[in-house]
Amino acid sequence: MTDPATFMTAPDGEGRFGNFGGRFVPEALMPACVELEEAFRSAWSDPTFVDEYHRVLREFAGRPTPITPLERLSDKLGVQLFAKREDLAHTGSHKINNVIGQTLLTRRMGKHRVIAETGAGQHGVATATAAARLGLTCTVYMGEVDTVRQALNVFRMELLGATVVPVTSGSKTLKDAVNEAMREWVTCVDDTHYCIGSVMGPHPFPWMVREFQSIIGHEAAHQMDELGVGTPAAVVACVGGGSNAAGIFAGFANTRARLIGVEAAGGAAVVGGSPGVLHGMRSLLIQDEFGQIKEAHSISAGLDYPGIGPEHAHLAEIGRAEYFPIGDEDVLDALALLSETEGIIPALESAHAVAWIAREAGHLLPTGSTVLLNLSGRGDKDVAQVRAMMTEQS
Amino acid sequence: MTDPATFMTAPDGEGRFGNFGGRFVPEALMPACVELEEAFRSAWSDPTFVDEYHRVLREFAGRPTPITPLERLSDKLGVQLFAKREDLAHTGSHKINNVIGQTLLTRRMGKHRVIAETGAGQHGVATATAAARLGLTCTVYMGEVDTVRQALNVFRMELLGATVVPVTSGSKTLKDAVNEAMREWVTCVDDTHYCIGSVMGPHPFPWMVREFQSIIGHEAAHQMDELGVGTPAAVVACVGGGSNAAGIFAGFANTRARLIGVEAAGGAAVVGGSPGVLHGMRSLLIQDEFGQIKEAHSISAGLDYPGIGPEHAHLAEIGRAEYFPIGDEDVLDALALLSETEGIIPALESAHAVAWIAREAGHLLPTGSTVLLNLSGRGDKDVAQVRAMMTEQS
Amino acid sequence: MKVVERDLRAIRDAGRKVLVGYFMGGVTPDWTDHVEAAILAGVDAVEIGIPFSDPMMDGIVIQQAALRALDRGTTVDSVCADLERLRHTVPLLAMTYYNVFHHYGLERSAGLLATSGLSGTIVPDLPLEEATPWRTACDEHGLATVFLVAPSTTPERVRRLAEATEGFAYATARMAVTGRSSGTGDGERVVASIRLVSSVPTYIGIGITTGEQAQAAATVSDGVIVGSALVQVILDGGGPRGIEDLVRTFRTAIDRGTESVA
Amino acid sequence: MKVVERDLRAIRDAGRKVLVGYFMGGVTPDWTDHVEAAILAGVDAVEIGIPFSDPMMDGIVIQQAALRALDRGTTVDSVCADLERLRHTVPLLAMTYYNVFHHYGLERSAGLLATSGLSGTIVPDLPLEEATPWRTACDEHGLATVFLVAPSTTPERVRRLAEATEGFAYATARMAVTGRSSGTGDGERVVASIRLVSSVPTYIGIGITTGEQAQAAATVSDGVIVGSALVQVILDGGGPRGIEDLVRTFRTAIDRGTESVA
Ligand SMILES: Cc1ncc(COP(=O)(O)O)c(C=O)c1O
Ligand SMILES: Cc1ncc(COP(=O)(O)O)c(C=O)c1O
Repeated sequence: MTDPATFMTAPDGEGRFGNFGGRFVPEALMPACVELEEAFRSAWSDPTFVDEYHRVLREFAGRPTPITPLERLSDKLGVQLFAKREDLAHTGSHKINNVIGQTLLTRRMGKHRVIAETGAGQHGVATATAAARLGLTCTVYMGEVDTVRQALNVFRMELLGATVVPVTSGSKTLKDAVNEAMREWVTCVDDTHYCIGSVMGPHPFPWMVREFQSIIGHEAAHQMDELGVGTPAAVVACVGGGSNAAGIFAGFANTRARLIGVEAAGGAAVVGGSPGVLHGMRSLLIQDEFGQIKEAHSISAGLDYPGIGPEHAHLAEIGRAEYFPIGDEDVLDALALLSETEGIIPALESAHAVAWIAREAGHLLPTGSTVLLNLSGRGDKDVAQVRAMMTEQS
Repeated sequence: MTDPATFMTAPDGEGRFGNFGGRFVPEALMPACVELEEAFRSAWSDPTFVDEYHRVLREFAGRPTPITPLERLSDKLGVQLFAKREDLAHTGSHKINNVIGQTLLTRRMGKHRVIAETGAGQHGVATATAAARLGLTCTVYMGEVDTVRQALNVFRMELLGATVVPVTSGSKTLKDAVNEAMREWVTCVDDTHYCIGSVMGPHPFPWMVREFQSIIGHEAAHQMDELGVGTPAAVVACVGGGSNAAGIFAGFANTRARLIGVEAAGGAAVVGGSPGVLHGMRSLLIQDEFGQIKEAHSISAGLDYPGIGPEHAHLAEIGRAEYFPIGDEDVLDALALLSETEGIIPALESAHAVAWIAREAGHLLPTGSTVLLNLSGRGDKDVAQVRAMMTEQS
Repeated sequence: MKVVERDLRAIRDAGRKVLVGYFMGGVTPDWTDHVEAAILAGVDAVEIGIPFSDPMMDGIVIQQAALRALDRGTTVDSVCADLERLRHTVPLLAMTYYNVFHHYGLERSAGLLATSGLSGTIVPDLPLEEATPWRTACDEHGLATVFLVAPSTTPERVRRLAEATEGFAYATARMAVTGRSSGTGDGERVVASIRLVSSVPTYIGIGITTGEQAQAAATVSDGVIVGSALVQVILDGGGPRGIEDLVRTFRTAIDRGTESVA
Repeated sequence: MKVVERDLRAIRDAGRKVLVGYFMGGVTPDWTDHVEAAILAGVDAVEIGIPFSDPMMDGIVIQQAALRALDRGTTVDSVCADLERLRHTVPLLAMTYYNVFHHYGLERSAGLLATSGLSGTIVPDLPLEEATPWRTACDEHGLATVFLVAPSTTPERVRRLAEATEGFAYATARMAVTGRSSGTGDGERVVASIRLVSSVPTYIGIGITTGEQAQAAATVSDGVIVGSALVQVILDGGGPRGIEDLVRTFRTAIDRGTESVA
């Protein structure tokens, strides 16, 4: 391991985090990616922009989100557990942090429209929300299968003034929605920004999204100090594309905290994947022996992504962060556990992190150690699904 | 109007706000009401209790909730509009403020169980949440009709470890759930606290719940100052039982702000009701010519209550607050308006307040005046219903 | 001391236990026939329920009766009008929730009740602290106001309630609404607490559903109040005959109890 | 200069416009018959698609063809094996997405392609900045790497792309993926920008679906690339005969254009 002060800095000139990242996009999109990178660099070093980003997070999105000491669950598990409450952010997850940054940047670039991909709809709803606030036109690409499964989220986006386009290509789910959004972006890149929903895609997206999400980690580090706890022994977050994990890791990358990413077993790009190129980036992907991308399968739509952000691939490779899979069967139990001991119904995504903590307390997480859980979202969106599954089980 | 410094103080020794309030309960419950009043007085003047109440609101419930300047809607309506964001509080509405206070009080009284009534389920979910956090046993009474209409909220409460009891008496809706909770309370008052969900019921509930909700108004007054806006010309809140309205009014009662309560037209106890005695209080009620209580009918389950808290009846009588009805037909439009102009999907309840503002901007609300909207809750819980209604309409 | 109390004290003085029966006004077209049957079979006083939409102190049986009565269009006026055809020799007390009188007008309600032959009222959601306006109206028309004493009532409140109650003190046997559970519960203790501070006749109610329970309760008090058990017979279509039979069972039971003690 | 570019320059020098046809490897069992038919009917070069699960630069037609090919179990190996039975006289270029080669191994991929008779590659999601490892592998095996130039490409990038591309420069006529819209769009402008800085043969592709469009595009460039229009024929079950007919239409159109200019 290298000197701790060097983790999670900006990527290199090619947008690489070690061996991962880069910019694998059609020539038609290269100028837009370059323009975006420049715009982001300029905005992110402009106090006016940064101040407005923070003001909107505070006044509109409800930041800072609190850290909740999970007292009863701590007693039960024998570790000292704290939750960073992204479930309390506007629209119900950390996704809002990123879209506020990107929509402000869109306006700054003089563009008046955003497009986005969405799986279950969380990022789509967040994008539609941030777009509505600024009066930007918004189109969301969503796999046809998901538009049916998540009809209420489709309606939510429509209420927010967005147009939802069902994607009928490929497996008709999230990864195809990304493909389709990219295809669309090619046609309208002049006046439209593609608001990617996680730390993925071509440079500068993985870096930019991490920067917009790092507010989570910076707040959390400060709050843990204020609580008198200081640096936790471990920081645990679920990983789909990896934006909530990257966001909270950013606050602790240069401390002694262990950084733990929890993947869905059916979409575990670190544990079960291999290097590959998809959606504009070189990263770890689940693919078959011929390099065809596999569909991810998880109980939680938000983790149903066959890849992981390139910076995570890098952090895994250098050993700064560790990644573990959690199977669907443990997720429901974890969701119920947090609900009944703490009065917080987590998103199925976040419940993966809870499940890992519940399993590893007393093992990989030594008894008595302090653990910071990133509670990336609330479970309201999942309650109907959980009910159906629990009814089936019993 | 009397000296402004005298509004919204504690009720008199009989628990009256002017001609309203009191304690109309069976003898069996009198000792519990007296005990509760004493416990509340003692707790509320005990810095240890008050500090813990504030700590839990901060660390668990996400307070302070922000005030969002609604810039685009302001432009549209010609008034300067601000929203107090109770929709960002844990569980999605202001209801959490009250239940945190009452569950802490329950523990302080040495009781280990709470019961609650609920209509659509918001207060039930909030109570189950706060109970889970403290490890209190929780039983929620819910009209059978509502358990069917709001099956997901029933499941949510169950996830949180609560038992939901369908109430089959009377109209099988909210007011019957209150009756049933009272009936049950009689049988278990020794070890059980009845956690009422609004500023209603026998003394000390209307006062106590207002006190627990007044955090909304106190925060808001401070935040409006911080924003450099100061006292708004009007403070607007929807009114079911009246707890969110009482909470925000409390911060502005002794200012020049107009206090506006917006009732559902189908449950307008101030405009369409008359004095009566129900659920332990003397207040304004919707009743027929023989004093039989009528069922309220509103698009929003949270406003489906045939009465109003006694302090509101008093504020209406002395003219310190004004109450207006809004019909169902205007509520859907208001919900869509706030969603698409500001990226905030309000609860149907809160959309009543939005609808009134949209209607009265330029009329009762002079152009250019500052208006503070209490956004009591988020609309996620209502999206399925709204979708069905909008589909029907079109 | 109002007439009704004098009468009820007299019964006690005669060594007889009092049986009070509860009937819901307007529950059937011929509801007064049930009351007559009960009087015939030996009740010493009758509570006449006036239905209310939200009967907070009542369990399922009386709730159903109230709903049925309301569906039939029953009002204070109609109950009082029906009472005109009731031949009765025992005191009648109106039992309902406060809003009914509050809405009708306190003064007007008391007047109507008095002229309709009622001699008192029981209003379970009107505690002592809130009762002054109603008691004033009742006083004006010679109506007694009966208060309930619960197992949870503190000694200090027992004293005030026993002092305030007129006609009799209603000792609730259990912490429960009507018709929920059965048995004499804490009745004996409640009665004892009242007797400690007052000589007012004290009857046990709430939960008395069988002759044995009635007998047990009567043994430790001045009488018993039977409600849901009677109303259930009517809801089941039992008719005046069913009421007569059931009342006789209770009557016999409490009289036997008295004899065995005597 | 690699062989393929010398050949293509020679065609231009001969005053003839180049027609490039795209075919999806493995889309049908007899897919090479379509390629042969196209060659017979006059294409000057062929792009051989190797199917990828996530074809980011392709519209619905080529997506469907890729899906069909994948369902049939098509792989780099199978496409190359099929090519053994293809009698061809014109250059073949592999077209696919980078992950296919990345996963198979760059060195291994380039070697296989070269031994299978391919003379170059087009990888639309591999921009110049990321291409070095692949170009190195291709160089080793004599494969040309073709780059695309888009309407959005800046002059400075046009220069670098024109310098780097081998065989020809692929001028995309519009800001769109394959098979989306039709017409020559910005093709002329893109070609002009390339010609400003390079003498590399420059063909217009993306959106050429009719003979007229092909003729117009060929007039302002060195040739045209036709993809979705041909693939659609195969998806519709058109067979080698259908391909032959359509290729002849394009051939005639661009040749006529040349004559009319000459
Ligand atoms: C609540 C929640 N957590 C986590 C994720 C996964 O995304 P990421 O890994 O980018 O944080 C999602 C995606 O929708 C989500 O909604
Ligand atoms: C969001 C919301 N607002 C308002 C109300 C009405 O209650 P109150 O008038 O007590 O604020 C409810 C009740 O469920 C609610 O859920």
